[in-house]
Amino acid sequence: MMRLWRRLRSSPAASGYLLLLLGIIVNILVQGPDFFTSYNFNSLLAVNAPLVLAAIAQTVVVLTGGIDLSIGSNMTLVNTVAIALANQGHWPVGASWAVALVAATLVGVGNGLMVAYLRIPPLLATFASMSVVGGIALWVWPKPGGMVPPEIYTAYGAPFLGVPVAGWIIIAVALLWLVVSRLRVGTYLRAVGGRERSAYASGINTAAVKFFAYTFCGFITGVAGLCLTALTASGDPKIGLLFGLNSIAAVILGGSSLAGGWGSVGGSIAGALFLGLINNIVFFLFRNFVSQIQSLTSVASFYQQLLANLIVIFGLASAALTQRGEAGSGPGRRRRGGTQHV
Amino acid sequence: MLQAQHISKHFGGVTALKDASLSLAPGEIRALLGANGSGKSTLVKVLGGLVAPDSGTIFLDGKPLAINSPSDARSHGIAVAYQDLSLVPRLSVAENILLGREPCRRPGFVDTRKVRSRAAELLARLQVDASPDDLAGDLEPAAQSLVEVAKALAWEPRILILDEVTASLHHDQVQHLFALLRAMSQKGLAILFVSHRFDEVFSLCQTAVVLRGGESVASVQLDQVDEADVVYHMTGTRPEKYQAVTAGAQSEAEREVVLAVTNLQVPPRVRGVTLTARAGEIIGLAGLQGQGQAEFLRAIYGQIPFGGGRVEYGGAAVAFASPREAVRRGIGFISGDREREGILPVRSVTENLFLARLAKKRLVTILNPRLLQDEARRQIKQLRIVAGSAGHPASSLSGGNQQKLIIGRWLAVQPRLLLLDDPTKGVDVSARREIHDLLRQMAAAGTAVLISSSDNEELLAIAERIYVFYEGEIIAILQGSEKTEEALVAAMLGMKQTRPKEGA
Amino acid sequence: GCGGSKGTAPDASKTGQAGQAEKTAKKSGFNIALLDGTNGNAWRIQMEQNMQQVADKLKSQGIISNYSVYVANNDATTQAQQMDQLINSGVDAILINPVSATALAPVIDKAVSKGILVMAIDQHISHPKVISVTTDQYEWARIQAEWLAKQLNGKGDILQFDAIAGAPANEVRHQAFADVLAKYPGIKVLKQVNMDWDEGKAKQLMTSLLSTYPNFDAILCQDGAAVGIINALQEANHPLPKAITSDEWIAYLRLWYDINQKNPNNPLNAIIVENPPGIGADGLMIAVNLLQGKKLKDGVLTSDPMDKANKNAIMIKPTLIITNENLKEWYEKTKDKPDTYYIDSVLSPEEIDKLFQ
Amino acid sequence: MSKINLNWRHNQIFMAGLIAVALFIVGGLVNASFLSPTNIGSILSMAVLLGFAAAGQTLVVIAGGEGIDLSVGAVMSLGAVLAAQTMAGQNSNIVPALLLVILSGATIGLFNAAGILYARVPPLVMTMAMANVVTTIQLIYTHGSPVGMPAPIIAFIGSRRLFPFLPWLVVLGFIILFLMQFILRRTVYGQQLYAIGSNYNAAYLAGVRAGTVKGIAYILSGILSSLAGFWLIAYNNFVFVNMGAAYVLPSVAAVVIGGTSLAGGEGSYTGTLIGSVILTALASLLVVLHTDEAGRQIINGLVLILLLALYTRQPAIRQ
Ligand SMILES: Nc1ncnc2c1ncn2[C@@H]1O[C@H](COP(=O)(O)OP(=O)(O)OP(=O)(O)O)[C@@H](O)[C@H]1O
Ligand SMILES: Nc1ncnc2c1ncn2[C@@H]1O[C@H](COP(=O)(O)OP(=O)(O)OP(=O)(O)O)[C@@H](O)[C@H]1O
Ligand SMILES: [Mg+2]
Ligand SMILES: [Mg+2]
Repeated sequence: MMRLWRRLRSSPAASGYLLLLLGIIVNILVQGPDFFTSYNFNSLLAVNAPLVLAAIAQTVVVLTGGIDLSIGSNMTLVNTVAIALANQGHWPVGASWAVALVAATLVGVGNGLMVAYLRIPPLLATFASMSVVGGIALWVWPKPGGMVPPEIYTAYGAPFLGVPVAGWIIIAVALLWLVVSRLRVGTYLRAVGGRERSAYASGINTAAVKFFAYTFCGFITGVAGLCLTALTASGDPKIGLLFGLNSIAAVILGGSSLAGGWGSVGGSIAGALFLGLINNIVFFLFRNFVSQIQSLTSVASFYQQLLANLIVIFGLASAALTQRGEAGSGPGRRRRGGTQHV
Repeated sequence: MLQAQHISKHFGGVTALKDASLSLAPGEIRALLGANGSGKSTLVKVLGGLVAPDSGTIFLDGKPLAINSPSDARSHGIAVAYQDLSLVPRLSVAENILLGREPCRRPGFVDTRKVRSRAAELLARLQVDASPDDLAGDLEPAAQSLVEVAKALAWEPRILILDEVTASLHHDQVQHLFALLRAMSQKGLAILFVSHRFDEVFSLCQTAVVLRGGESVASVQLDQVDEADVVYHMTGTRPEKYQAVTAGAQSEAEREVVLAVTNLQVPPRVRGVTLTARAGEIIGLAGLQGQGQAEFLRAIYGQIPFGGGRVEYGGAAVAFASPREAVRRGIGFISGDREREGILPVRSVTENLFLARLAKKRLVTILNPRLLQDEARRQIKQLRIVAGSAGHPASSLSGGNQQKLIIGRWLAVQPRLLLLDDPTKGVDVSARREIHDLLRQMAAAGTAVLISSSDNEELLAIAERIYVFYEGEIIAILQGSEKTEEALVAAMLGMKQTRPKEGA
Repeated sequence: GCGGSKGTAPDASKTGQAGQAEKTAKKSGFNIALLDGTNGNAWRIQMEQNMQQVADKLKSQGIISNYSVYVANNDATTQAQQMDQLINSGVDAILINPVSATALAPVIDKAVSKGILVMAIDQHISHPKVISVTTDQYEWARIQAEWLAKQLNGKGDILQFDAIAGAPANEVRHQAFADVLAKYPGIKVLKQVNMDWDEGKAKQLMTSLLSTYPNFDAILCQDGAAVGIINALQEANHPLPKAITSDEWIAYLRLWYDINQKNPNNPLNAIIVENPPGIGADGLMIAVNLLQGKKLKDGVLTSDPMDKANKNAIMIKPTLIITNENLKEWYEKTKDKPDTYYIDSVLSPEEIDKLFQ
Repeated sequence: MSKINLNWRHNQIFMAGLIAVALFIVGGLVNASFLSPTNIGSILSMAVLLGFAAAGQTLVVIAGGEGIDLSVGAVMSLGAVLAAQTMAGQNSNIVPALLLVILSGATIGLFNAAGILYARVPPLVMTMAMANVVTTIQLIYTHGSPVGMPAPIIAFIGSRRLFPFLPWLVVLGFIILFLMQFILRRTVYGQQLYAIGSNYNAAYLAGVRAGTVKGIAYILSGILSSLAGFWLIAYNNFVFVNMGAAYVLPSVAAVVIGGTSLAGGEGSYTGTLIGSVILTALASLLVVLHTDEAGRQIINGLVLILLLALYTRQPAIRQ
């Protein structure tokens, strides 16, 4: 037990798992036994899969010390391209979705070129591409509409072998990451994020590694965009707006360091699910308890947001504090023996 | 086997190398010598592929060799252990050692077990006090240096380049490393060795190339020259017979006690240290790496809390909660880890010089930049800091000059007590002498100086009294005639032939 | 019948909702929830407050037992999650002011199949089984554009300020503007820009436009843009347009009134057409009637211009129109309201009754 | 020749200035009236607003440690709301309004600082979460309907001009520029801010109250952003919720385009103001281009990429 705890604490994902656990417990408290219904699981996973996948994508670039603000726009682009081709271009759904996935990967390629080869700071490069990609999405599909065949969206939310399809998609992408992280490039991603100069001096083609990270991020963002499309069953040029910043929050909640080189996809998945659970907790708290309080009802909707935001801050703070003393950044680093560089 | 000819390199306006040449034969151990900033590291980086030379050619086995990236260099059998290290702090030691060279199972999949075992093997060979699973950033500097060497060795190179890897190593570690290097060179490995410690250079290397101002000015057989000759090549002048500035002529008893430490405990490293420092004294702290010297200094300075014991400063018991409090009370601190704890790399020389002085002022104080500039210029002249101008960023200075800058920082506030944690790490002979002079000057002006060093020669030369640390305690106090190299080394290794006189 | 309309558009009152209401068979004690996409602006807050008042009244009459509000912070997936949770927690009706006009379709399917009444308010939802109660945005924009064209006698150069590209209401209005202007070939749109429902941005846009397009005759704009536009023009000492449109923001009404007070001989020629936040309360009352089993009259349901395939919209035509003729009257009427208030109107019980058989 | 190295930082400001001028010239080519004094004045006053929003941002970015403040927009909005309500159109209320605005900004900055220093939350996410909280508080406080308006004097400064090309707001901008540069270059605080941004540990060990200096940067950022909100209602002459929301990411862009390194330790407010002029001129230029919203966003992004590729490129590792 102690050993497990110590191992957990030395892993970047610790905070993510702990928060998720805490979130689940609180959720059970406010929601009651309904939490355990399969309907609830299916629904939670289906709704939150896009954010979970976006968080995985974000983790890959955060590991290299980068950041991708364009994930939201990119998901929108996937959504609009998939819908536009199928509904306006009358392409087969499979083909249009494949093209959308390619488009997302190309956005990743563009970001990769800017960050790795033009060496523009990632925050700025992806801020600029956010504008370009958002503009293209608006051009592709200027207003909400279109639809996805019902088979797809019912299948997306339905269980398969006890796990909802959305869950399987997360599992598949997580497995894909597991494969990548076992490859050399998996270590190189962390090496580049940990200290780019050292990685380069060790003979690693750091530019190629970063390029790979953004491209891979683009691809996973594409999958996230397709999940979003399956979830919403329609096209909307503003649909992805919030995924960029939310995915960053999920990654931090999951214990990764924005400085790079330290983080885990597992933690990010947990972080994203925690964000999803917050919505649920707040929902049931207000549905089951607060709505009974007469004096509060007229302003309830404000306090829902306030509460959700405060929980997020609490989560961020505890995520940061869990990392304290471990090999995180900042002054609290533990050193083995010798000079204590506080 | 390896020949570098007429290499030049400019960084913006700075000439790091001009027409430097070097050759290396199989089985040869050659030293690359030069003052701080003479271009040694730059030449090493050119060979390692980290720096693209402006001109010049490199030949390997007589054929011209294009080194366009570190991986080019490595694929040709050139491996480098860098002065500023090439470790990734948050990768494990094993991952670091085999970074870029991971053994793979099926195509592309890293064989983590093999990575660990290869790393463990190398760690054992170098006798590094670290496990393959530790994070590199958690290691002490000496272990990091050795991991850096292990990392170079992992490439099984034909040419091994070591850039000041011994700077933070202790005597015994250095001896072990040298034994290994000699054995490998006998099997045909060519080694290029960079160090500022002449004893090491003379004991390990057969030949040496000396750089001065980026130019290779001499190539010598080390058994045919002496230290003075080498210094002549490095600086262009013969070292003058060296006049120590003597501290105040007062007898010990007359000098006021500045610092009195009784039974100080800083778990887990310091386990009861008692020590007294008087105004005008220079006191040395010796010991192998990690015997508690650093923690001792930092605990006094308020950077880390101490667990037990008593620190009296200026007659009153103190326990500073932060360096700031110590600074306000007239204490200064200089770390040998310039990059992490010393300079402000992108700020100007002036700003670096006045950092400590401004730290004592209130935040709302208004500055007169003219005045600061003028005074900075005066100080630069006085300290003989080589800098483009007072406005140049500190990162444009060479290592030795950066360290002088930091000493100047404290000179400007004239502390009553100055603590130095291995301050001349990687500083060349002449700069080191100048730094010693500065410390003597400060002592003469009444400052009590407490200096820990990994360099025994330095301590013997500068300290009036040397406290030897062993496993967190003082095992010996050397002064006067007891202050000999042999006594010091023996005490450092834990042989109690000199009883501590104080404390107890 | 489909109120005489041709075509095969499915009629929401037949396909789902009406039948559902019969099943419920209860007349009171309804459990109703509102999913608001955001409460981040004055209009929405006023809408929520109106609905709360109606709900409180209905509660005291025992007609509804529970009324709760959930906001989604402009996140369509959060709204889907809230809806999904509501489905299982025993609500009779869900009113939605959607984040996205289309994104909720799968959860709406689920809700409807469970017999829950789903109704969109303010913004249309393109779903055959959802009745949308909205202000007739097309009509709103049409009135404005027609008025503007008339003021210009069908000839002139205009600037057009839209809101956020891609937002449903914006797209309907944009369409209506375009349809009307197509009838007046003499009117030329010099420049169309998007002010993103940000009054500050409207001002900056107008400022930027002035250098290149100083010679325009009139301005066609949505919502609060007019305040920023007028401000920008006044600061640049640029003559005010021959005509300008807007909605019923009190801040603007007062600005307009002040301008007229200062230049009685040359009043600002403007029009306000209402887009009342009360639409939410209308929706709530209609929903309660549907739950009680009442049936909509033939012809009440029409097709939203964004969703021609369905006949699922109750579009309340804007009736309040303010021009220079009745400006003073409305200025006096709203004297005690804050600047950001919107002149409101809610359908009376009689008007609601008129919608039902 | 070593001047080149020394002036690298200044070069970036110089480059930014050149680009700003180039944008105006392009604007003039597209349409000659783009260069009319009035239009230049208009662009400058909009740029000054962005510059105010980016003032606090400049400080926290210089402070280093991944410093960034994404709560700028929310704090501006709150400042605007409080300013309008307190001033209520009366000159006599200016001082209380200013005090309240400063106090509220400082409070939020304090919370940011606490989260960053004590809970050690990375600034990016800490300030992002804080922005959400502040926005909600603003809504709860106003119920979406903020009241009041700027005092006549303030509105005058915010929207009138000394000369056609010189709005009063720009004069104010110069004063703020002077103050900011004074704080950064001529006070102990400014020097220490650069010091902790350049090397936090070194500054701490030299006796600098590193945590305090950093914390003050976030508090100042709160105050400056709140004051930016104050001038935002002065400029707009009316108040609504979330007025500042659109300024968040542009404020970061302005800081970086102005030559302040995201790594901390260097930068200047002069650069930030020039960066603001570039962004504002670009936006203004896009408005008059013949394209729809989608095209505008695409061109905006592409031009940004071009600008960034021109001179915010990081040095190669291999030198
Ligand atoms: N990246 C760089 N940018 C600018 N100047 C540099 C750079 N690297 C080295 N220099 C300069 O080039 C010169 C040679 O530096 P180098 O590091 O090679 O010296 P060194 O001989 O290794 O000194 P030391 O003994 O202090 O390590 C110095 O003046 C240094 O300031
Ligand atoms: N190396 C660093 N680089 C950048 N920021 C750092 C660094 N180290 C610490 N910080 C920041 O400073 C914060 C506080 O550090 P610390 O607790 O050491 O403050 P402090 O110096 O003790 O301040 P004070 O003495 O005024 O309380 C950390 O959480 C981190 O955000
Ligand atoms: Mg060197
Ligand atoms: Mg502290």
